[in-house]
Amino acid sequence: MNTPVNTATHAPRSSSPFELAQHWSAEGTGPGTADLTMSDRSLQTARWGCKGPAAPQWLAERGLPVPPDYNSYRPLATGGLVARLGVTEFLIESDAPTLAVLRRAAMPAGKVHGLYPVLRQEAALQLEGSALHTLLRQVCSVDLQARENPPDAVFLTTMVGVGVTLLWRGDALLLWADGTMGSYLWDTLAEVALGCGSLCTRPAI
Amino acid sequence: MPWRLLKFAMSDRHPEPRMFTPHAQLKSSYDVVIIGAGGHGLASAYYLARDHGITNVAVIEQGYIGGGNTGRNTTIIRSNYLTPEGVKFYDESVRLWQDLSTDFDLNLFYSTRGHFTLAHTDASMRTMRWRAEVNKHYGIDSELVYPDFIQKAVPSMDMSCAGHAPILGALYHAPGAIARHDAVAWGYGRGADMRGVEIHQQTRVLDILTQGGRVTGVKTSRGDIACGKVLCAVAGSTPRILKMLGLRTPIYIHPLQAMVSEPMKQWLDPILVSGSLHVYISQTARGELVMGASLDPYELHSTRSTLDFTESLSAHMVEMLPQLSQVKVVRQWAGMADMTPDFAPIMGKTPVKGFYLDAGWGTWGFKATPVSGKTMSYTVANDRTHPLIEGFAFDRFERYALTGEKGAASVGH
Amino acid sequence: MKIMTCPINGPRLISEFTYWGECQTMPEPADCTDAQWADYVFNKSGAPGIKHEWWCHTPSNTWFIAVRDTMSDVIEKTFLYGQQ
Amino acid sequence: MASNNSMRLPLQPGEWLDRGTVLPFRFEGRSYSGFAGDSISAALWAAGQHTLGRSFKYHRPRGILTLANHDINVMLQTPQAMNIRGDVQALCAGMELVAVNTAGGVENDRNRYMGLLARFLPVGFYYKAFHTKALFPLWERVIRNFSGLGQLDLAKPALHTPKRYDFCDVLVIGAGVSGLQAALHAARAGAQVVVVDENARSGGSASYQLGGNAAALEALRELQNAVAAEPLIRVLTDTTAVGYYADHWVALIDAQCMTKLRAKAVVVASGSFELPAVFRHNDIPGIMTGGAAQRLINRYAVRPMHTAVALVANSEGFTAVLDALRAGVKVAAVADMRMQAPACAARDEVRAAGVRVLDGWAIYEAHAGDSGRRLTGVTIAPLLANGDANARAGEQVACDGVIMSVGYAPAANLLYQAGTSMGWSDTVQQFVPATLPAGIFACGRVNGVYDSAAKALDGQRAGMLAAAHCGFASPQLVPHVPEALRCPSHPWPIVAHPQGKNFVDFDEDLQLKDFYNAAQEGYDNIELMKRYTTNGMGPSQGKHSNMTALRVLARILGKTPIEVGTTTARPFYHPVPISHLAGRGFTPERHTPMRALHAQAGAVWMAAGMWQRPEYYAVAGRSRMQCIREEAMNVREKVGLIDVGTLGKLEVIGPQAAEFLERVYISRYANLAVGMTRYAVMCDESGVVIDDGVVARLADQHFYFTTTTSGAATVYRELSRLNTMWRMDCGIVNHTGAFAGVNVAGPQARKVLATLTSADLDGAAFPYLGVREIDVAGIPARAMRVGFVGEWGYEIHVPAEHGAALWQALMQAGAAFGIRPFGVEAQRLLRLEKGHIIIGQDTDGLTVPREAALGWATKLDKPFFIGQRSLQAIAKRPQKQTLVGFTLDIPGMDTSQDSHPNMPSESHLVIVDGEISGRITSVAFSPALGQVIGMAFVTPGLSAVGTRLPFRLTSGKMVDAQVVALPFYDAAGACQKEASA
Repeated sequence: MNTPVNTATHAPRSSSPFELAQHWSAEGTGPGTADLTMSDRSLQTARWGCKGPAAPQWLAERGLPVPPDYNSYRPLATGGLVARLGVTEFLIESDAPTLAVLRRAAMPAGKVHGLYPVLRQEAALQLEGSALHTLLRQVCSVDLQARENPPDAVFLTTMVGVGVTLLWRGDALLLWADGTMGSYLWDTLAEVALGCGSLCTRPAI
Repeated sequence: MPWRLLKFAMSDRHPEPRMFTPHAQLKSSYDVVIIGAGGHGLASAYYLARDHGITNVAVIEQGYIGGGNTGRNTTIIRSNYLTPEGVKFYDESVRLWQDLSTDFDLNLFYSTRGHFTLAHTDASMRTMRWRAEVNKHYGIDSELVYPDFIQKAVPSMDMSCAGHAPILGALYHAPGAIARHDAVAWGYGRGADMRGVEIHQQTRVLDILTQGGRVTGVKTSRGDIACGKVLCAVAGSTPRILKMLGLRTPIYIHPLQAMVSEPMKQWLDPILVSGSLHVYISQTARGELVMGASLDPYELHSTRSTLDFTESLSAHMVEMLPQLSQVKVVRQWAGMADMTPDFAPIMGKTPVKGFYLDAGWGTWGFKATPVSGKTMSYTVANDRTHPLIEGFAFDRFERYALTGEKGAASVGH
Repeated sequence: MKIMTCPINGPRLISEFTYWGECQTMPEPADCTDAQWADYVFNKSGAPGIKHEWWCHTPSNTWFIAVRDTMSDVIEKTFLYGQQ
Repeated sequence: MASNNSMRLPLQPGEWLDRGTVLPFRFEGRSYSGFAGDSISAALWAAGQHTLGRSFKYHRPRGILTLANHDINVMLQTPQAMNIRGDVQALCAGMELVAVNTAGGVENDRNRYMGLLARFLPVGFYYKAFHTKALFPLWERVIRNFSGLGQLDLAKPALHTPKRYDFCDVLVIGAGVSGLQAALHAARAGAQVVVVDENARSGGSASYQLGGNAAALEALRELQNAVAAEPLIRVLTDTTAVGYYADHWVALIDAQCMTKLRAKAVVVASGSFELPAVFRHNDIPGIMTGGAAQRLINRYAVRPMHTAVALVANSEGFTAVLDALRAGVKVAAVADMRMQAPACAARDEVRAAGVRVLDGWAIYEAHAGDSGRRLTGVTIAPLLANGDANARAGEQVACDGVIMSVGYAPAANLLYQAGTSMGWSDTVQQFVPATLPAGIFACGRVNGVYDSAAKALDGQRAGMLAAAHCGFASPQLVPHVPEALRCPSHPWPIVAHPQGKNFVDFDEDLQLKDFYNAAQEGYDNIELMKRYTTNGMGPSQGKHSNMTALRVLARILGKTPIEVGTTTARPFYHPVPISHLAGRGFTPERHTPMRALHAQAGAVWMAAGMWQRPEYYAVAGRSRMQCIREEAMNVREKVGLIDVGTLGKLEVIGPQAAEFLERVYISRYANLAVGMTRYAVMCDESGVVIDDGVVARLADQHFYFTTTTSGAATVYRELSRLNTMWRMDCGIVNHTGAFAGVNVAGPQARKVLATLTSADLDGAAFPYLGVREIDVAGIPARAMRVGFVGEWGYEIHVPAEHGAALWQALMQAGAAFGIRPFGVEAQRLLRLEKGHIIIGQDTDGLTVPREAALGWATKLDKPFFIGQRSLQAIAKRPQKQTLVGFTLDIPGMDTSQDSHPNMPSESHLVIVDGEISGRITSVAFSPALGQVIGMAFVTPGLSAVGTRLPFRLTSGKMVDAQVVALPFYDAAGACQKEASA
């Protein structure tokens, strides 16, 4: 009873549950030349989360870099990251095996006092390009490029009516939103982006 | 050319007498003090004097006549409510409305335009049918209509609302009307003034004096007044006044905003309300479009304007009426709505003897102006609750006897 | 648009927040009268003033207390429940 | 007839024209041409066209008045747009313009006779007549036909313009000398600065008020270059700041879009409105303000008139006269309303030029020829001590134009909106900021500073302080701005006349006497006067009339302007197109991961809040209702599959998880066995039913529970708040979007699932109401034995990314068993057959559990739950209504049809003895039972089984139903659970 429910690597997965795929490269411009490139990362990296008063300590004990500040993140050597959402909630992107270990350690829910596993099924996007500033000015009320923003900041805000989690990785903006809003968000951002210049949409590589 | 206007042509001096007599100071005592010279307060004064022969009355107003919600609402008049008590009450109001211009010999521009409450979901279709059935039961001209009927009335409307909220039908209320809001207060004010009622503007109530749980007078910024009866009709200021008496009610204050366009040639006959899109619109005799939406989301005792109000209202308006894109908005404003949990007013006697309340008017007070004056003047004059307002009693909440009007006020206009 | 400062997420447009209402203290259900309970359930201190209110930053589901002047709309301070 | 350009001047030093680009256009059917850079009014004036519009009420000919962006004498219509303001609207090639609100054209407007009726139309005339009940509708139609300006193109499609957010440290509103200086000094302190100006170019009055001296432009050019060279400054011209909102949030409007700019400090350098003087016939085309004449000359290179009479009360007036002289205008006389005008260079220059200047004189009245369309001359007369003119001592002077320069009102709209309290300055005779809110600064004319050197200093001061407010180094030395020595505004720029027609408000055709009469009628309060006279209610919102009206009222009341006070200045400062406010309009939509599969299966979508759900699956040749009934029957007879992924899916985890649920739901959960589920109803504090769902206990400290689709977000938020307050040892997780969910139900459901899982589905191993975590088609799943639709069924939840795969697997596995997807409508029918309520349909905003037959679920003896105390109080009171089931036989009903004349609908009423005694909440024809079934709220007296319920249909026809026991279908529940259970 109570085996962990989560992304099991052996399980069949539909190409993209968020139906972003059907719009890929609809506009045809190549990533190199486009003013804006929008990538679907939803299925490219494994994702898991947890929250609760015990979460920071518990993650630290498992050797993960716990961002000391609320709403900040730390990159992982493996290329993933640990994002601290608010006070005691964490979003972790890493390779499937690493996450499987964490998941097993956390399950069954309630086993670790004060730790609550969170199934992460977000639509995950990546935005980059010269027109990104113009796009953001139309869809986000937070000044993501303000002088005073720390480089490792995580933003929880809304975009075109959808709650989003945002952070900068270099010049690229990473974005997570509820998967059931994925196709709306993708379509809407693509539409706005096209008004800002040429657009390339693609699966993340 | 009506003869009345000939007077102006004939005489070199302006023939009109003063509408409101100025009073240098307050008397030391009155039979009744009415707080608030808005439509409700002045209507109550008018009927107290006209129907009950009580003329030793002072109406105390902190600002100017009709300067509160009377002059800030979007002037919609209808009676297609949901509950029996609501329907009977507003129906009487509409009956009174239709004769006011003649009673006052003042044109209120009472204009019957027809009122559509659009339904975009089957849930709201159920509510509209419910209202229609209750209305018809009490003889109100009100029916559930379908898209073809609506499209005929407003050919330029996008029935799919940009594909976001297709219109499934509407509650159509043929007697739905609009009127010149300021003039209502002026008419009642002049009528009361002519019958000896004193209207004191720029006079602020500082305290209400009581003795042994009964009203004895009112302390104002222009001196104290002795009186045995006080009627409070101050809408957004109600909680502030009640606090003086230590009375608690469920009334909470949220701003209600509206905006008006530049004048244009007439094209919109009926009044349109959409519950789901939270918008309503009508065209005035001057040709302006008056538009409103639902309440602001949090408590505020101020009439400040917000930009996001005009943004969401405009976005929804354009979905319904695409041609509005090119229309320009000249002005936005706000009023303070005194809301209740069951979307019905709180009227009549209170735990304090001699203190009568006419409040909880939220977004539906304008249309009730005449009947509130009628029923409150009766209640004050006889110290007996008028039958039409028994359902709106002060103590209904502690009795868990709320009225079921909530369903009718998807967007309360 | 008005700015509300979430104790965790910082200053944001007030449209990112959900207003709940004034903080109330619940009377002990067992030893209060029906009328006292109804007063708690329905009645409000509706007069303008400086009030402690529940607000939620919706994107992050962060509940906190805002001390706000309901006349001037000036937000004096915000803090997490229990931290003041 | 082609137009000349008779009034066009040779190249002017500061002109805005691109003479290389000629723009042909048409006005009222006649051809004209102008240059790129012309405004519409300027181009028409250059062509000698003087009647540019007709007034609102009397349809009097109108020309150029102020040319300052609020001049609504000229409101135009093109096939594309209405209410175009000709004064500053840039001319475009091929424009097809007509004046608004005329009958038969601007030259011979058939409505001009309205002017003759003026005597019959006193202030507030429409309150005074037309209201005989029988006749009003007729009058109203007449009035409605007269009213209104432009014609709205009803066929015009929606325009979707983007909206932008922007940010800066210091926003400067107004790019005149003081504004540019402010920007420069804020930027030099390190601030990021945005400067906006509604005009096509920066410079403000310095760019046209030249006093005949082109060299005056050099200083401005230097300033403009310095600003352009400053990297921290962005200058946005053709951009209007239309509204100030809380926390320095300012709406900027340009031709393309709205920008919502957040600043840390705002400098208001918005200048002033020049006010027309009030005298008889002051609206005849050719009579214009000094600013208008100077804009014509120095911006558009247009000679305003051939011969002018100037009416002045300030030195600005003399600069206008000098500009006019340089433009070749003959100035017949200058009437200076001041008794002793202070010395001033421009004035001396005018005298030196041999122009006749009369101190203490004014224009008494203007004279028109050509049926009011052309100014022929004015009568000037000496002023008496009381401000009236001594007409008898007057003389007539021929002229075709008048230059009025008698005073200004501050363009303080945004200052008022920001909450500035204004004071009155006798020195400059205008309102000036007394107390500015934090972060708001004012400079230049709006601050009462008129002399150019002082304006520059005032701008520097404001810019430095604004930067300091943003946290940049406080300036060592803030310049001192010298006190004003002269008064730019006349305290009484008004000349009474027995015959009136001396206009105060040009928008609304309001004459001086209207204000006296309004006051006489008792409207002697600035707000009442506005509302009664409609002063300031026109398109320009009183920008050229409010101050004059206030002066009139002050004189009537014997008060000072500050005592009289102003009306509230609200947004917008300038009209804003709804397209700009609306922007794109974002409407978020939610879809489950099975979206594409539903579409393939022919789903007809319905909105459920933000969600899009399949209402039913269309089948060729079948009506909507047939499809729904067949989907339902397929569940009863074989097996169906429905997407329930929109349900709220929450978890509560921790030692106090069970206790938490007991406090928020009305039933018990502490005693719920691990591996079992239980129905859950939620009430609010007043005991009203607000949500329901199913609670599943996955482990001792781990509960998984569902909420209604519409309730998910609010329930999660409120539970989070409660736990923040209660501090219980448990955590809540919202998995609504993270899990996909389906319900596979029907006699064959178990067989279908068996083919996909190794789990033991035997009734003993996996009993009714049980929950198990099993693999389905290799996907880890949470499966619940539920009975919502009344058949053997499993609700299966899997991570969203596997949702589509799960659906496909079940459809494939089910094919052999005749599986069909079913939609929301079929589910509503099936649950009705089982007598299950839907919150919000079978309950309303006041329903308490006992009324909705949920008394059994309510455990009033629990220690505590939300709503419990209220329900205890309510329990002592008589019940108002009860939800009952009913059946209704309609002989010979054609079930292939969606409806039947005798078929009642939801919300039809129960009428007993002429009283409303109930209401239908749900009703449908049940194919399984072959009759109409439903639920209704009825008064308790009607609730007994067997009671006759008379329903009134929309048609008024009465039909009788019978109260029956619930559920309608399979009362024993034999279909949904093993016999043993």
